[in-house]
Order: sequence, then structure tokens, then C-alpha cells
Amino acid sequence: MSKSNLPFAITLDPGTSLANQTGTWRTMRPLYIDRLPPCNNACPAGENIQKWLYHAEEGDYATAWQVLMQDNPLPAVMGRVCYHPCEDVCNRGQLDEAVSIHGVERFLGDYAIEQRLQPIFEAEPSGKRVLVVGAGPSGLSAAYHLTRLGHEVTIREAGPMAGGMMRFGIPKYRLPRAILDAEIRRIVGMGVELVLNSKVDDIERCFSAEGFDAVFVAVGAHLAKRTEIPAHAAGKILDAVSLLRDVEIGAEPPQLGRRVVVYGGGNTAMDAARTAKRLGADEAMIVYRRSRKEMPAHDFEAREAEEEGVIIHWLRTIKQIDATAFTVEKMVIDADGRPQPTGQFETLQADTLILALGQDVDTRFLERVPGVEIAADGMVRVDERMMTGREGLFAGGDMVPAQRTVAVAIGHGKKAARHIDAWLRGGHYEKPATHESVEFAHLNTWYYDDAPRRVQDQLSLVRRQSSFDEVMRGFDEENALFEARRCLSCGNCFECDNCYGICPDNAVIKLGPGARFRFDYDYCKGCGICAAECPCGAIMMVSETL
Amino acid sequence: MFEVRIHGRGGQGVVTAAELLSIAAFLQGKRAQAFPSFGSERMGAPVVSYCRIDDKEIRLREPILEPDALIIQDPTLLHSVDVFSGVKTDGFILINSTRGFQELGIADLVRRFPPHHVREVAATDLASKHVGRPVPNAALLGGFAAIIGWLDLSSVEQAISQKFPGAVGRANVAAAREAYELVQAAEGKAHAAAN
Amino acid sequence: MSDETAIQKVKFYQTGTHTVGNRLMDESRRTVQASIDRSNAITSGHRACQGCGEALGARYALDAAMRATNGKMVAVNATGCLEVFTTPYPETSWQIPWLHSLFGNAPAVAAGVAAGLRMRGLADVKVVAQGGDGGTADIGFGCLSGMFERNDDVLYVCYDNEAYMNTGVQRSSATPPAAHTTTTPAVGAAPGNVFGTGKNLPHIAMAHHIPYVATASVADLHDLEAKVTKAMSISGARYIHIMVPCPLGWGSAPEDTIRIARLAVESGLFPLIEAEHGRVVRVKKIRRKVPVTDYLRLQRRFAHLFEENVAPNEQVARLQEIADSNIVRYGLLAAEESP
Amino acid sequence: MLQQIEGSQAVAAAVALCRPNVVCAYPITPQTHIVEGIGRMVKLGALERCEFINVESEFAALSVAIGASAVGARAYTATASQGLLFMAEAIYNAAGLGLPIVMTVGNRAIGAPINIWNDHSDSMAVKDAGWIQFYAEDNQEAADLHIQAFKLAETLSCPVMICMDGFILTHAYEPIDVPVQEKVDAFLPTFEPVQQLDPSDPYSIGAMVGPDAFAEVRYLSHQKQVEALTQIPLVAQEFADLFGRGSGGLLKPYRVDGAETIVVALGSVNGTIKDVVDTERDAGASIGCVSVCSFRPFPLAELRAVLAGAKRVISIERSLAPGLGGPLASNIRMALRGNDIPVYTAIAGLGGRAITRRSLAELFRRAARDNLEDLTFMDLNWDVIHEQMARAHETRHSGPIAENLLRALNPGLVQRIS
Repeated sequence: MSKSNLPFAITLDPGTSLANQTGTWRTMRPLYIDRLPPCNNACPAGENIQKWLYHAEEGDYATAWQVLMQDNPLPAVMGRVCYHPCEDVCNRGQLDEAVSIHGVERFLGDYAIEQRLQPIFEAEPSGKRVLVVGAGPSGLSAAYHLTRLGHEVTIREAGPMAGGMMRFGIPKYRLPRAILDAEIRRIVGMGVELVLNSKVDDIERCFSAEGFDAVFVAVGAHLAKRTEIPAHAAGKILDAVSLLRDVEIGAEPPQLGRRVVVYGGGNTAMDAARTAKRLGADEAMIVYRRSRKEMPAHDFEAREAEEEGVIIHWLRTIKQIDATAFTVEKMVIDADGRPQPTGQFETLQADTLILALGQDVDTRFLERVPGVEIAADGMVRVDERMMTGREGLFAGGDMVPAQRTVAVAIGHGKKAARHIDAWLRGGHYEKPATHESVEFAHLNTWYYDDAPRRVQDQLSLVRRQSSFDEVMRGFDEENALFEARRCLSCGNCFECDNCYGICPDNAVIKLGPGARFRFDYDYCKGCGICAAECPCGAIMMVSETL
Repeated sequence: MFEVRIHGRGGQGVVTAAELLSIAAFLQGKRAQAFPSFGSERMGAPVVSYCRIDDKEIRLREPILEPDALIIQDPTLLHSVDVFSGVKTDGFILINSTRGFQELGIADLVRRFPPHHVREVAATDLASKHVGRPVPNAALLGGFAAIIGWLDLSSVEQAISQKFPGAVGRANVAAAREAYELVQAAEGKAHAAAN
Repeated sequence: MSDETAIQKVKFYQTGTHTVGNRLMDESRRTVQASIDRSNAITSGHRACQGCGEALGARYALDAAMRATNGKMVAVNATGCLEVFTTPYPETSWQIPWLHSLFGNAPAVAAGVAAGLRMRGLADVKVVAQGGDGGTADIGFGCLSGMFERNDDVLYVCYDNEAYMNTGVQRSSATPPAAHTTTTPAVGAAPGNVFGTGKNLPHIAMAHHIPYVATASVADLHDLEAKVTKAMSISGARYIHIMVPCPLGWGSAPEDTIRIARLAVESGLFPLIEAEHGRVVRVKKIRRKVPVTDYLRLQRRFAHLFEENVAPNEQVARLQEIADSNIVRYGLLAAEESP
Repeated sequence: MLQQIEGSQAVAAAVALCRPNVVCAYPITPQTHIVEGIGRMVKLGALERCEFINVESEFAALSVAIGASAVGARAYTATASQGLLFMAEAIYNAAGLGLPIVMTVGNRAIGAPINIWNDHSDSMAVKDAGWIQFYAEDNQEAADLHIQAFKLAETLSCPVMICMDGFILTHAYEPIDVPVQEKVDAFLPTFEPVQQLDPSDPYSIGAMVGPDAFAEVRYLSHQKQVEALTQIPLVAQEFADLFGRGSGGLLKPYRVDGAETIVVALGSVNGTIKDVVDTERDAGASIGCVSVCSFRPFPLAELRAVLAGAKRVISIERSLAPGLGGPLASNIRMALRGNDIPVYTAIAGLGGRAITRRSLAELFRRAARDNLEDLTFMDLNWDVIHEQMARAHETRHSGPIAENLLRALNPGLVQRIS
């Protein structure tokens, strides 16, 4: 029908209101933004957790793993041993329970091992050679990242096996060796030269004679702290580090007797006691001078220890040892949270005392290196680039001041690698500016369906007390996928179409899968519904300059 | 132009009577116009209807004020409504009754009209007999045809069966015919008497 | 296991039980509004206020109807905000065949459209009539009842913003108790609209025993679209009553439009129900029950209920009673909970 | 074929012959027989593709017709009196939207006091709504006008209202020539709407138009009526050629040649007037009359041409414009503007009062002597009026006029009522 004879003014051609650009009404303007999710912010290894969860949500575990590998070469290990500070700050925790990030990470790590996945990366050979001293998490991480950056890396490990504290500090039942070996093997497979039983004494020589362009030392802290205890005919006394080491590489399992006392309140103390239990001790006791509140060990470790029958004597100090009789004094916590003696005493019976009072760094091999500063506490001083006083000599892991966790160590390795790379290229590594972090208040949690956290199965108690089999089971795919999809995607658009759907003015343009959306400012009246109804706080309203 | 005014009560088919009369005249090749006394009368209330018959087109729309004929379907109206108003002195009057003019109290009035112009017929009885309901209009039309002479019984019968096809029509036709014959017979006697 | 089967197996926020769409969800299970090729029955450039709930509700309903009828649809509109802000000469925002006649006759006009289409052999073209609460509950009430009673093949959608907004916020028979309007000012002993007045239009519709009656909210798009889609699959008279907050008339922030609609549902004040042939057959359960005050406090039309000197407020209590009785009447809470 | 049938049935038959698609019905005396008739035909299946809809009010009746017409369906309804006023809003709307609906009005007075009898107060109340408005002189014309109306309406995209006097025509049995379908089909082509709701061509009908264009829209609706002035005679001529009789048209003069007095009127009263004109002419009076069939558009030029030679004009009005006089007379005066021919207004037949030859003849004679006020009320009971007016002067609260009149007319009755 020709429109010419349509009634004038009363009848109008469709969609002509597009000529009326209502964007001019606007006083506030919506902006799409990306905010820093708390999990990413809290990860010591600097993982982009939300991003790999995003891929995991789609069931694309390979991609998820590749993203994960950009920051962390040891996901299967990390998923088991990390104390996951990410979950402590997960916004979902305020809704129901935190996403089981470590559970998904472990699933991805195991998946990659099972599928024999290799990290995908492109790097021009730089022609530079870097020596990494120590094959612990920090050293392995550094070596891995340096390799990704195109450098030729050699690792020298004083011990007979790589892994450092992951092997000699963390018992099998928390980290099966097959997993650890697989992830180390993958790093070596990338072309890293790993030399075992090779102790480095002369750093300078590595530069001068061997011609390494840079050196990263991460030998960890293996020297067990001692304490003075008056003893007559003392029974067997050893330290936790050597116990765990012997269990790992000893010819036969150490003889500890029927009753074992572990002295200390850290994770190592817990591991020592639980190991003792597994070695056949009827009674495994922990003596700690403070209360549960103050203990450095993570609560779940203490809990698991107690589940396995370990008895913890809180607020006690060992005053004297007489053969198998241990005199302990009760303590009280004063106003400043410090333990004070009470003058009241008890006696415990034990055949063996295991000291778990922490470790020191063996820094002797660095003492002769000019410029290297070592603090009174034995810690090596490094600058913000993790470089010591000696140009080209970097240090990380337990030997520098920081939390002594695998995650921190791996983070150090990555950080050091970036700075070493920059230094080698005569530049300076600038950490990219981080987005403002997203608060729970930024979220519109209405849109998230209720989804209670999935829990990992545990080995039966009997087996836990009698064997070194892994205690925690991993997620199957269904649970892993479920957990991944519990992620709220805090602060970053996950393409839920809310803004596109709820704009009264059709002023949101959908750009298609993965491409997110665009505001059509010609028509957006700035009502702000999109920002209010964005589930993940990825839209911000800003004033128009009038 | 021949103008007929019909008086009766709501429910007695007064309006229908005028319509039937107009149809009968139409069937006889005449022009006719029938219309009710426009109102919203209910059962039992006095009702008037009109019918004009002519050989040429009828344009006139006023009520019939000086009728050439009256059909009175209900004698009880005789003294409550001025049914005779304006009726022409040589007009015809047909009354649905069996009681005689004397008893109806119109004997004097009847004398003012030409002989045989005023008649009564037991239309209600005939209706009850043939139709089974006391609806006198069809019978009266039969009688009316007989007294005015120029309207054929056949036209009346045809009009009735046209408007009321089937049994009802046939019954009313029968009533009309008997009424026609009764009046004819009476006319015959009258003529005989006259000679 | 493919992730599609995984999706089938696990239920979690992103399969879009609540968000408009979702990148992981199978296309067929996404909302019409999520689709890049939705019809946009009302396109941009309309003159609705910022945050207009009616503009939203109308696009939701008609886009869904367009999808359901495969574009074979015409719309009839009563006079009101929707009509005024979409079709001021020389521009219209409608991209579908659209007719506006009068304030009070939309249901009758729609009935005529349906009959006309039928008689012209175009019965496959469906008719949607729409109006505000004034045009529906008040001035168009007679025609609406007639349309229902004749079971005309029309879906009538009422966009309820609970007052005459087009004329400047006067009371309608859909205005809730205690609400301030320019004709029920918040003054005197019982400020705002009078308790015990007004009419329940969905129930009146149900009383006509028409095939389908439903209530919906702009805050629950999935529910709304499902109801429109169902309605379009039925022939005969159908009625959907959609709550559409009005920032201007309710004195609420433009960005709160959907939030307020959500709170109306979650408080029990606006139950989401479905009825067939006069019987309630389904209700949408409340997910996270809230007190009516959460809903009321966001609106200036109820501000007088929360002034310093008036506490404890008897009117608020009565509104809470209304919400609670709805919850009981329709069983709006999940089984384990109780009102 | 010629049949002796009721006017309402004649109209019903004519509408049916026009093959309407949608017919809406709401009962109101005296129009009801028409829709009853059509409804019966639809139910009997005599009409193909026609839906008969019983609606809940006249407002709905015309609204349904509006909807139907907007999708290109041929729509019809009928009403009267209060019903016409109840649909007034929709009447303007149908015209504004340019929808070619045809509607019969069985003319009847408007209350209060409520009155079911005939006059033109109802259609006069909506004379300026933008519809073409015809007044039928007899039932043959009423029937024929409906057939012409659909053609006109659809040619001009303008609704047409056919007014026929309630009872006087609607209930009158007369010989009517009801055309055969073939001829009507030949005369009236299928409806080709200028605009219709169509998913394949989705425009918006019924926009809001502001000061920037409203006047133009109104001017165009006026132009439509102006165009109708040329269309109406053409359609009437075409009708006459095909059906062999004249019906409709703008106006119909009768014996006006050299007439000093010309009577102008609308509708059925023209029949009576013609009879009076004949008798007066025979008595030597110089008189003629004009029946105005198309009141909207009003044929100013055509009427002026007819009346130009007259010494005086009498307008017989079946409605009253209180405070002015008669709407017809005002229109006649506009036709005679600049011409000093007196136009006498006679208000007659209000609320069903009979218009008799006697009264008309007397009126005409007084007019011939120019012994007539500008405004005359025919056959008023002046006693009653003087009484009421006197009462009104005595007391400020004179009570409801209707009741007082009743009391004056029939004291007994009022007692019975109260």
C-alpha cells in the first residue's frame, strides 16, 4: 500500500521516534567497568581466579587451566596445599558460602595432568641464561615464568629431589607425590635444566665463570629452631623438619616409640603429630604455650589432627625432661596476648619429643657475596624488584621476609621472574594498574540463585590414622562445574543480558557472545536501572558534565 | 384514500392487524401504509394502530384523525377511550362483541351511520375456537373484508399466511374465513330483510 | 560429559533463573529480551520518563507476544501514558501495527479488530489490547467486562501503575490504600487513599471464567514472558495484569523501578498468580520474603507512613496484614516456611 | 421486488445486501428492529463472512465497529437517542480516524424527560462530528441510502449516518422495492481500505496530534465533506441509473417553480408537507418545498439556488436549539447569507407530537401573510405553559417542570404517581 494516501498526522510510519534522541535528557551516564574481584586481589600467587572460573563455568577446562597457568605452574599442588585466602574474602561468603576455589583449581590441575596438557605460550629466545638456586615452589615458579619469557634456565638443587618444602615439609597425605612429580616434570619438560644434589656455594662464580646473566636464589628455610630445655637422661629428641624429611627419603620409617610429644603450634607441628600417628604412635600429643586462638597453624589443620586422635595441650610449656617424664607448666594469656607462667605444673609421659618451633634460613653461602644484606633474623634483604644488594642476584621464597606458604613462594617466583626479565632487557617491570576492587554492596545478589557449597569427600578416619593416603578427595566434574558456576563474577560482566533486557529505552546494544554490550548514548536517558540491576556491579553511573 | 383506525389493548395484536390489513391491500395492488400509535404500551393498555389504503403513493405521515373505518378489538374500550373520534359519518365500524349494540350502549350512535355500516362479530370466540388463544385480530380482518366489500377474503388470507407461515397461520385463516362468512350471512339476511 | 549435559544436571545462578539471559544457556531457554533479534515493539526515542516501568512492561509483553505469534499480531491501545509517550505526532515508537481509539473502549475496539480479522479470513493474526489501570479498571471497565463475557479472542494487558499518571497522578480504583495521590492527599486522620476501597481486577476477570488470567511483574521477566507466551497459545479472552512502577507518580528513584516491583512481589503485596477458567492454577512462590516497609519506604507516596511522630503506624500494620493475607490466600511461601 | 414490509426490515435487508463483515447491536427503541433483523439473517446463515456481535453498550457498539473497520472489515451499527449520545465520543473518533462505518439512527428525542418518541434532537447533537449525515424521507429512501452510504463512506474514508424518523419510518409498513444482490454487488465494490492494521505494513493509527498539526487535520476533514458535496449527487445518479429510481442526493425540491413560499424540512415530515403544498397550490397559493437529504455536508450553494427566487422560507424543525431556535434554519440562513429573504423557524413534532396537515396549512398561510415570528412553536398548549411560568414567577422553587406540566394536564395522574 502506498503511504501517500494515509491520513495526515493521525497515522504514522513505524519506528519514526528514532528521530527523537532522548539521550539529551541525561544527567547521569552509565559506564561499563571492570572491577577487581576480592579473590584475585587476595591470591598470593596473583592468579586471575575469576577469569579461569569464567572458562571453567563453560566446561572449557583446558582454557581455564591455561589461564591459571599464566600465573601458577603448580595448580594441582596449589589446589591441595594452599590455605586459599581467596575464599576468606569471596563475596559469595556473605550470600551463602564462599566458592570452593581451591576445589576447582585442584580439579583443573588434576584434569591437566590426566589430559597431559602443556602450557601454551610464545616466547622469542632472549639468549640470556638464568640460574635458579633451589627447586622449591619459589625456584620452580621462577624457572617456569623465566622460561615463558624466553630465557634459558638452570635449576640447582642441593637435595636429591625437587620440590623443597612441598616434598620435605608437606606430608604425602596432603600432597600425593605423584601429583607433585607430575607438575615438576611438566616444568622440566618445558626445557628447564634441573640439576639435583648440587649445592651452590659460590654465587659470584656462577656469574663470572659460568656466565649466568642473572641468579635467583630460593633455598628456603630448613634449619630447625632449637630451644634450651633442662634434661636428665633425655629421651629421643628430634625436629619436625628432619622427621618429615626422613619419612620422605629415609631408608626405613623413623622409630618414635609409643608416645610422642610435639612441641609447637604451627602447621608443621600438626603435620609432625599426624605423621607420628601414622607411623604407629598410640599417643601423639602437641604441647603449645598459647591457646587455640593464638596458634599459627590453620584451624582446619588442628581440627583434622584432633580428628585423627592427636591430643593438643594448650597453654603449656615444657620445663624439664626426665627420661620419659615431661614436666609442663600451665600458662595464661595476659592482656597483650602473651603467655605468662602460672607456677602450676603437670607431668606428661612420652618416648619422643619432636620440636616444631619453626625454621631458619641457611644463608652462609651468601655471606661472602658483596652487597648482599642479611638481617639479624637471618632474612635476606631484597628491594621491590626482589633483587638483593648484588646487581643481578635476586632472592625469594622463605628466605625473604614474607608469609611462608607455597602460594607466597610461587608468587615470589613469578614476581622475581618478571623483574629479572625486565632487568635482563635493561628495563624496569611496571605492575599494571589494578582496577578498584568490588565490594559486596556493588552486587545485586537477587539474580544469583541459591547454591550451597559442595564439600570434598574425606578418607575414612581409620585409613587416615593408619596410612599416608591423601585425606581430601577431589571434585568430580559435576561438582567442579557447580562450584565454578557459583562464582558471582564480582565486578566483571558475565553477559547475563540484564542491562540489555531492562533498559526502558532500548539504549543498550548487544554485541554478541564474548563481546559484551555497548550503551547507545543517543537514547539512554540515564535512569540508572542498568546499574542498579547489574548483578555483578560492572556498571557505574557518572555525572554528565553539563 | 381509505383510512382505518384500529383500537384494542396491548397483546390483542392491534398493530399486527394494521400491518396485515396493509399487506392484504398491497396484495390487491393498492398502496398501503400501516403504523402503530407509537408508544411503549404494555399488555392490557389501550393501543391504537392505523392503516391507510390508496391507489396512489401515500406520503402523509400524520396519525389518522378522520378514519373511514374503525375496528374495535375490545368493546370495554367503548366508554374509556373516545374510539369514535373523527370517524366519518358514512364510515364503517366493526366491533368484537356478541352483546348487541343495545347492551353495549351504542345503539343511538349506530343509528347515525348508514345501515349495515356498523357490525359486531364474535372474533374472540372464533379465535379461541380456531387458534386456541383469544387473539381476535385475524377474525376481525375477515369480518372487516366482508363489511367494506372491496377487500377480498383471499387477500386477507394470503396476508395472514404470509406473516404467519404454518399452523398458526392456517388457524388464523380459518378464523378469518368463518368471521367473513358470518358477516356475509348477516349481510344476506339484512338484504333479504330489506327487500 | 559435555557441558550442555552438565548444564542440564546442575542448577545454579547462571542458567538464568533470574537474570535476563545467559551466555551458557541454550538459546531456546533464554528470554525474548535476551535475544539480539527481539522485535522491540516499542523502539527508542519514546518520551517516557526516566525509569518508566510501563515502557518496560509494554516492550516485555509485546515482544513476547510477537515471538509467540511469529510477528502476526496487532495491538490496540487505550488512551494513557503509554499511548501519549509512544505516539506524539510526527513520531511513533511502535514497530508493530497499532491502533489508538479512546480511553475507555480499547477492549471493544480490540474485539472489533478480532472479529474483522476473522471475517476477512485473517484469524491467524492475533490481537493484543492494552491500557493503564485507569483505562482498564475504571473508564474501560464496562467494555472490558463485555469483552470477557463474549470471550472475544483478545489478550488484554493492563499496565498497572496504580493511578492516573498521564493526568498528573490522580487516584484510580487500582490505587492502593494509604497511597498519596493528588486526589487522595496525605493529610488528615487517615492520610492517603482510603482502606477498603478499590477493586481486584484479576479476580473480576476470573469471575468471568475466561480461559486465562495472570498477574505479572516487570521484576520477573521470565515469569512475565512465560505468561504472555501461554496466553498467546490460548484463544478466547485472556487477561494479564502487570505491575509497572511509576517513578513520577510513586515518588521513587528512576533506578529503583525494578527493585520496587520486586519488593512488591517479595512482600506479598503483589502476588504472581495464574488462573484458568476462573480457578487459580499456579502461583509464583516468594523467594526472599521482605516486610512491606522495605517496599513502602522507597516511595514518596507512602512517606507519610514513616514520619517521626507517627509510630507505631497503624496504616503500615494494615498494609502488612494485606500482604500476609495474600501470602496465606495463595500459599506464596515455600512449603517449609510459614507467613 | 416490491414488498409490503416494515421500514426497519427494509433497512436490515438493504444492509445485508451490502455484505457487512461486522454488525454490532445494542437494543434501544426505536432502532432495535433493524439489528434484530440482521441478527436473524446472520444466524440463519444468510450472510457470508458476517459476525453479529451483541455488545454491552452503544459506546462499545461503535467501538467494535471502529476496530473492525480498522482492519478493513465493512462495519455497521444502529442506534438512537440516548444511545447516540452515549457513543458520542466514539462518533467523533470514527470520523477523526477516517473509518468508513455506516450507522443508522432511528431518530428519537433526548431526555430528560425521558421520551421514546421521534424527533431529531439526537442526530442534531452530533451533526458536527465529521460524519456525513443523511435524513430519509421515506422507507424506500432509507433502504436505498444505506446502499449508497457504504459506497460513499468507502470512497471518502468517512463514516456515514443515516437518520430515519423513529416509529414514523422505523415501524411503518410500506411497499418497498428491495434490490437484488447482483445489482447491489454491481453498484458496491468490495471494500479497499485506505489504511488497515497489517503486520506486513505496521504503522500506527491514532497518533496524538498537537497544535502544530491539529488544525490541518481538521481542515482536511472539512475538505472531505466538501468533496462529499460532489460525490453524493454522483453516487445518487449512479444509483438511479442502475436501480431506476431516484434516492438520496443532496436535496429534493418540490413544486418550487416560482413559489413565493418555500418550506424546508428534514426527513419523513416532507411527505405530509408535500400533501399540504399540493392542496395549497390547488387553492392558488404560491408555495413549494425542499427536502434536505444531506444535512452534512450541508448543500449551501444548491439550496441557495433553489431558494433564491422565494419571498420567504419556512424551516420545519424537528429539534430545538434552546436559546437560538432551529439548527436547520441557522444553516438555511447561511445558505441565504447576503440575501434578505426571511427564514421562519417552526419547531414541530418534538418528542413524537404529531405534525398534522391542518397545523402546517395554517402555518403556511400565516407565513404567506408574513404574519409569523421568526420562531414559532407548532401546536403548543399555551395554557399549561402560562400556568408554569406564572408558578415560576411566584416561587423560586417551581419544582420539576415535567411534573408540573403533568399536574396541569392531569391532576389525578400525579396523585396516583406520588
